[in-house]
Amino acid sequence: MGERKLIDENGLRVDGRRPDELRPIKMEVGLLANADGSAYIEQGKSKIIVAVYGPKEVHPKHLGLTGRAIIRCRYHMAPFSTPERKSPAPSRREIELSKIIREAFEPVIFSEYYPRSMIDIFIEVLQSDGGTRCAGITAASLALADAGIPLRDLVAACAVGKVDGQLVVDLNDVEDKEGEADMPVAYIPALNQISLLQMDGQLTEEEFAKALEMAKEACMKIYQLQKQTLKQKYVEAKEAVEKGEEA
Amino acid sequence: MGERKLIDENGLRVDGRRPDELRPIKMEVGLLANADGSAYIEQGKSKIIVAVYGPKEVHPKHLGLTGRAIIRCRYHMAPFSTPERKSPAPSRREIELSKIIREAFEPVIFSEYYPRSMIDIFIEVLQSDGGTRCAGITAASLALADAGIPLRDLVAACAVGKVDGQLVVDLNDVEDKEGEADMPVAYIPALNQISLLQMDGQLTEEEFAKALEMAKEACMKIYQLQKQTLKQKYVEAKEAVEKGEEA
Amino acid sequence: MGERKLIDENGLRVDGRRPDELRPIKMEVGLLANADGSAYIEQGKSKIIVAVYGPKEVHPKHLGLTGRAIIRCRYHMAPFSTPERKSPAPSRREIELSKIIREAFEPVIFSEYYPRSMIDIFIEVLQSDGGTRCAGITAASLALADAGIPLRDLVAACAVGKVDGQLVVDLNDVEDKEGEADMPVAYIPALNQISLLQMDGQLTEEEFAKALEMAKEACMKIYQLQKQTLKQKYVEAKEAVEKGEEA
Amino acid sequence: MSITPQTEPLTKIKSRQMIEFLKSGKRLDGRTLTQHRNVKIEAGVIGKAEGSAQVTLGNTRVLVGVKIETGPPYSDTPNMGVLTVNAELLPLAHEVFEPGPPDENSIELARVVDRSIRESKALDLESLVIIPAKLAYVVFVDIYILNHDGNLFDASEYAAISALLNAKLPVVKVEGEEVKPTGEFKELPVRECPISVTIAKVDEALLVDPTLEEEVMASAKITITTTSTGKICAIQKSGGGAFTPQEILEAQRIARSKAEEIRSLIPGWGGRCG
Amino acid sequence: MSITPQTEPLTKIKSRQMIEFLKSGKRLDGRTLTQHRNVKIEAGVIGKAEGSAQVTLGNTRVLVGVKIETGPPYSDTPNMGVLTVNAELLPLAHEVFEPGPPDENSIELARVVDRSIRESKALDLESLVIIPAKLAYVVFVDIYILNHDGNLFDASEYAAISALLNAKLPVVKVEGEEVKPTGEFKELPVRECPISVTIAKVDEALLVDPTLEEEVMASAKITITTTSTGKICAIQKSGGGAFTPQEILEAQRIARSKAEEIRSLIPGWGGRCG
Amino acid sequence: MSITPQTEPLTKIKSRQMIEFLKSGKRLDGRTLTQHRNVKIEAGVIGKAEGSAQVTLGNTRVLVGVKIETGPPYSDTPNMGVLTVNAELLPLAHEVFEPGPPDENSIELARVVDRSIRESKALDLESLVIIPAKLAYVVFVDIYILNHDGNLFDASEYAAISALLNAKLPVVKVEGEEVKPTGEFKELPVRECPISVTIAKVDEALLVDPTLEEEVMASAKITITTTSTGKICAIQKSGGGAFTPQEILEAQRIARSKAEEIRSLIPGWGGRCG
Repeated sequence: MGERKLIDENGLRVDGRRPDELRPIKMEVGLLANADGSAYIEQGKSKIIVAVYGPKEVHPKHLGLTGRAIIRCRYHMAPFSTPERKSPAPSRREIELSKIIREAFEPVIFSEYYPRSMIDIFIEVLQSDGGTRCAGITAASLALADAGIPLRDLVAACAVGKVDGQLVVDLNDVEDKEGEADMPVAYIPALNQISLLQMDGQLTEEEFAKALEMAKEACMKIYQLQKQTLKQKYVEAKEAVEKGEEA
Repeated sequence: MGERKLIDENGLRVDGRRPDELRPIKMEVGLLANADGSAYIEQGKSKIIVAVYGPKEVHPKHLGLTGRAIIRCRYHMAPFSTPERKSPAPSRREIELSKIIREAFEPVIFSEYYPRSMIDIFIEVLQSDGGTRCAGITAASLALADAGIPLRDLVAACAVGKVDGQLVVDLNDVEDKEGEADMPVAYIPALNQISLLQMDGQLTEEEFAKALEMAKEACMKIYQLQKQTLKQKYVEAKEAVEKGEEA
Repeated sequence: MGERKLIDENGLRVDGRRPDELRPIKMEVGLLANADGSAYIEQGKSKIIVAVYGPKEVHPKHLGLTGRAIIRCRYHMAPFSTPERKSPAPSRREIELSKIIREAFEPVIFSEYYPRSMIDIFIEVLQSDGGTRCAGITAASLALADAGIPLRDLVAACAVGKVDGQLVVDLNDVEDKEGEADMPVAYIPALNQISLLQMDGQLTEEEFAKALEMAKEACMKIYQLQKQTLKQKYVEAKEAVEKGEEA
Repeated sequence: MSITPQTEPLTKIKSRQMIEFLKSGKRLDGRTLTQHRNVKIEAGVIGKAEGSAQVTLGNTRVLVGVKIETGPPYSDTPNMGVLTVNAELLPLAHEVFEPGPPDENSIELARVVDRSIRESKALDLESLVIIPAKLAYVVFVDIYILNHDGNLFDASEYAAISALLNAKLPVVKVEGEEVKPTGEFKELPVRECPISVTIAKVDEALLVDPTLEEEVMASAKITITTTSTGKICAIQKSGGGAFTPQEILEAQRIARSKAEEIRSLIPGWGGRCG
Repeated sequence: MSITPQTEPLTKIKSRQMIEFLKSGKRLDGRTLTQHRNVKIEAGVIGKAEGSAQVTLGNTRVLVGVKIETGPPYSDTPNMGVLTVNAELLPLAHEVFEPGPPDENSIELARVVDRSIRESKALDLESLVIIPAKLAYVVFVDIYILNHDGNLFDASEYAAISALLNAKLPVVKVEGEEVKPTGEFKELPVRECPISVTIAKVDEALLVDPTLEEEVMASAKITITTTSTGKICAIQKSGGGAFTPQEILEAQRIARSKAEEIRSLIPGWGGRCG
Repeated sequence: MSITPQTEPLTKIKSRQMIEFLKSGKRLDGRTLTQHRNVKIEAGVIGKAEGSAQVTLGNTRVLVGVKIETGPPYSDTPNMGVLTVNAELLPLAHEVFEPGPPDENSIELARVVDRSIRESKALDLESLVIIPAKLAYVVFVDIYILNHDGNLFDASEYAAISALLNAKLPVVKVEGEEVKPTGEFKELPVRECPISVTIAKVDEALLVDPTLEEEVMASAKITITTTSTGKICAIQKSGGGAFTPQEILEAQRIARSKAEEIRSLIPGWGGRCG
């Protein structure tokens, strides 16, 4: 679509990245006082905060399920997160993404441990610069872990796309809008399974296979960062406890 | 209102009908697999499909009535059924018609047989060319019968109106919009009762009495078609069973 | 804001009142047949009708509170009450005022006498000319008393404001819109407490203290009228009973 | 979706009593079958609205306000003003009315009143266009139910036509793209005085102007609107019962004669039509 | 907010039977794993709509109507017509569907069909602008689910593309500020025929065109849309399970080959592309 | 309709403890009665918004974003820009907050902040009109509550004024009927720095900047906003209790002096007024 060149003569992208290079990522957990678990992610200029509440009793009770916890998920964009102000009422896009993000977590949460309960995942996009559903999933995994919800594994997510005929990972907003294809993927490393997959644009069979491979690799890098963040948090917490005991 | 002549020199209407002539009518029952009963009607260019579900338990329970089944009814027009696209959200007109159509069926359904239950009637106008509330009632009667709901009788419905100063039955869209009066009537032959009656436009006392008589006659013709359709269905079903037994 | 002079050379206001003078007030109780209590007030050109229902059982039951009655309150403006037609859907202003009016009554109603019950206060502004939240509170007190709801005291309400640099009571619409400050106050004489207080515009510390004093005095005048109205009603009721006994 | 309503029935004693009374042609409140309750109509009660009227039919109390603004005409009637009728079943009026957006009952009420006015051509909409396809008067008729004791259709219709007859049209002038009020007013062009009469069927009897108790007992109601020249211009059967054709013809005769009585009470109509 | 749905599970007998059948490569209705149900497509069923088509996939039945109007283009695409896809899960179609505004399931359905059309560039939106930034054709695709027996995504997509291929564009002329229909019609510029194929995963098996019973048993579904030139233009994984990368590649191969079959059934496509 | 809320009370032990502490002039978190919690204000946290600021008051955390667009002015203020304040009590922030349209609490919050800004004339709306009656700047102030531990009114007000002071106005030029961004920015005309101070009444004591636990125990709250010149420009009493006139005068004195302290922490105000 776009007439702008998205890959330069050195094979670098508009923000100077190589095709398989992620944007700078910053992760933080446990920053919200009320939530049972919380996390914050900055991926490029995208900024997302996530809170998890639960497991807790379902109200009203008849909405609960006898054999498992229900998961509730909301993906929501702040009115000031986008170039034009976004109405705070949920758009059709936000409603669809809330559904597929919830579905991306269904396979990893041990929901069968908590019958008649519910687990809430609230994802708020504070600044949007492409890839927010994936970054939201990445952060929500951290928030679930921070809440102590038993998980089969973390979910790591990243998009792969095609710009100027070339496959690239972790598209920013310009690449998403002006590129030729965008394919968000959520991956569960321990299960070797993909729990979210969407695509728009156009890819050949060969490109698709390669894109899937690249997405997996990008997700694995993000997965390492997730684990590192949780470990760091654990170390900090342990140090705080020990410091407390010393005092 | 209209300046177009709606009755020609031979006393025939815009579509060539005599004043007391119905449009061609096609009826079908049992065409939807999930519904407990269903019917389809084409009356002129109007096309309507109806499904009936029930009697079934009311959810949530406190909405049920102790002495009878509740009837729920929705008259709804497809967005593509009208010259200008209609929003799928129910209009004030659809809300009013849903109410008076439900009320047209209250006297014929043996609702006292099914306490704490509900019976759903869903009428979808797929193409609209006038007379859809009446044709909807005619088809809904068939769907109720197809669902095996005990009825005091079928309800047959037809409008009478006035165009170019003359009383005519079963108005099409042009006659409805440009005519001088429109009076939809739902009639229950076995009870000799009228369970829906509306009117707009202007009629003298004499015209009104005559219109009521014409409506009754038109409804009786439709009633014959309804009974024929149900009988045909019964024969087909019987043949199918016998054929099955032979095989 | 306004360029119009709101106080003339004789110190009189646009409608000829002195700064501390209330508009003509007319009160009536018990005018609605279905409500448990009702009242009507005209204060200047503002006309408001109030109905009270309850105490009655809460539906659905789980919304009730174990230790007290809940109070429900709606402040609503008729579409024809304002210069431009107002949509009947509640505006943000009406939602806020419903809340603070409810809160103005919480301290006077002996809600602890009626656990799991609710008391409804419905305020309808039929014609608006300023001061409707205060006049609505004044009338709602009468309607509560008329319904026989046990009260610690009546609530009397009146605004004080600043026009042309001068503090005045009971602003009409022009004074409210073109004046420099508006401060509605609801006062409970028996408790010497203020249960509603809002302010917009600008006041110095001294003006504020004086305004509060003026508001209290204006409320006391309204309180006398409220008591007089209830007494009159009681006398009328007694006379009606006695007359009935004589007959 | 319309759902069979939950209605609190009358006590057995009361319903038996009503039936017995009806057998001897009487009603619980002493009226004959074809008698209206006391009708009181006051026009101009809301001075700041362009038009208004309050009607009481016994304990039923309805206020109608008319507001007149300017706006674009509907695209399918570019040469006509716009009439919008809305009804609010206020929680003030009965404990079963809950606040919220209009439900099927208030929508039906508004549409029945709308059809009475529109089909009788009471309001001369053609004269309310200012610039064809661009600008027209928009007449809002807002029905406010203050106390509900039955027969809301008729009380609202009487209040609506009275409020329209009472209404002043703010004269505007158009300068370039702007519409400005001149500060002058003229009469709203009301050419007819449609009168609806509602008749309920209780145990074979046809009752004019039913109370709420009678409506609860009724199997069905029929509302028939006639013009000053005796034409029928709107009918609405409502409620979950049915009428024989004979009953409908009888109801029509009753409605026609009662409408004459009521029409003489409408303030402003006498002078207007004379 | 999305909430884990309450789904009525199959009976134990039925689910055991389905699994056993699948182990020998068969399905309860006798199909092979990659076989579609009987596909029937009728175009032009709603003569008054600009375009229409009805699709049945076994007992699943979907009607799509296309309406074409004129209106302003979106401000970020001033040189393009407007495509709007909407889906109604009618209460007629299944007893779990309740009337009301679109829920997440109907929104997802509409958006999946929308992406198939949009991303394949099936509709030449650039040719549907009348006056850039001011006036364009607005193409409404309304999906009406009449009976739900599984695989609504595909049935809707086949009906949508068939209805677009069937649609006539009403030619308008612009005079001054007014848009007038000329009464003439031309073909809607449809340049591609995207075909989606949905594959459900039940106990390790990949099933094409799942019935509702199979969807209830499935851990997840994937819908893959391909163009006539063999490009993938849209994918949607849905449902609360997951696929291995190998399963996804396999599903993609199946979808690609099945799409060819289905495309040959789309009325109006053969002539269009030839 | 407003309904008495269901509030989870504090445990008996905790409430007894709070009361005892208050008797000796102390609070559970160690503060004096008139002491704020730790106040932290960061401006410019959302670089893509025209203005933004995050405020923490202890554990209460609020983010405000300012977006500036162009649109028509209100018809009754044709010579003024438009200010719109909206608040979202995000489900993220407390488990009692449910997703959905704004309820009375978020509407009250938004309106209280709106009045602080509007009545102090902080934003020079007259300078934000582009073409009178046609085009003006529309300033959206969106309040996003991230964690709720009491005193949302003040945290939101501090974040709102800080975000406005932080905001850049995108300069536009008008060519014929089109509005085009020039790509340049200037300072948003903010002329005042209103500061609200909320005081809760718990068992006769007046507490500045209440925590959520203190709010639950409080009979009522009062929020008083003052300008940099010491004028009172907005008051809101909220909660189901009442104040004596003496308490209100006392609260007003406290609010006035605490506002000075807070105003010195507002980023961008010092330079602006100097």
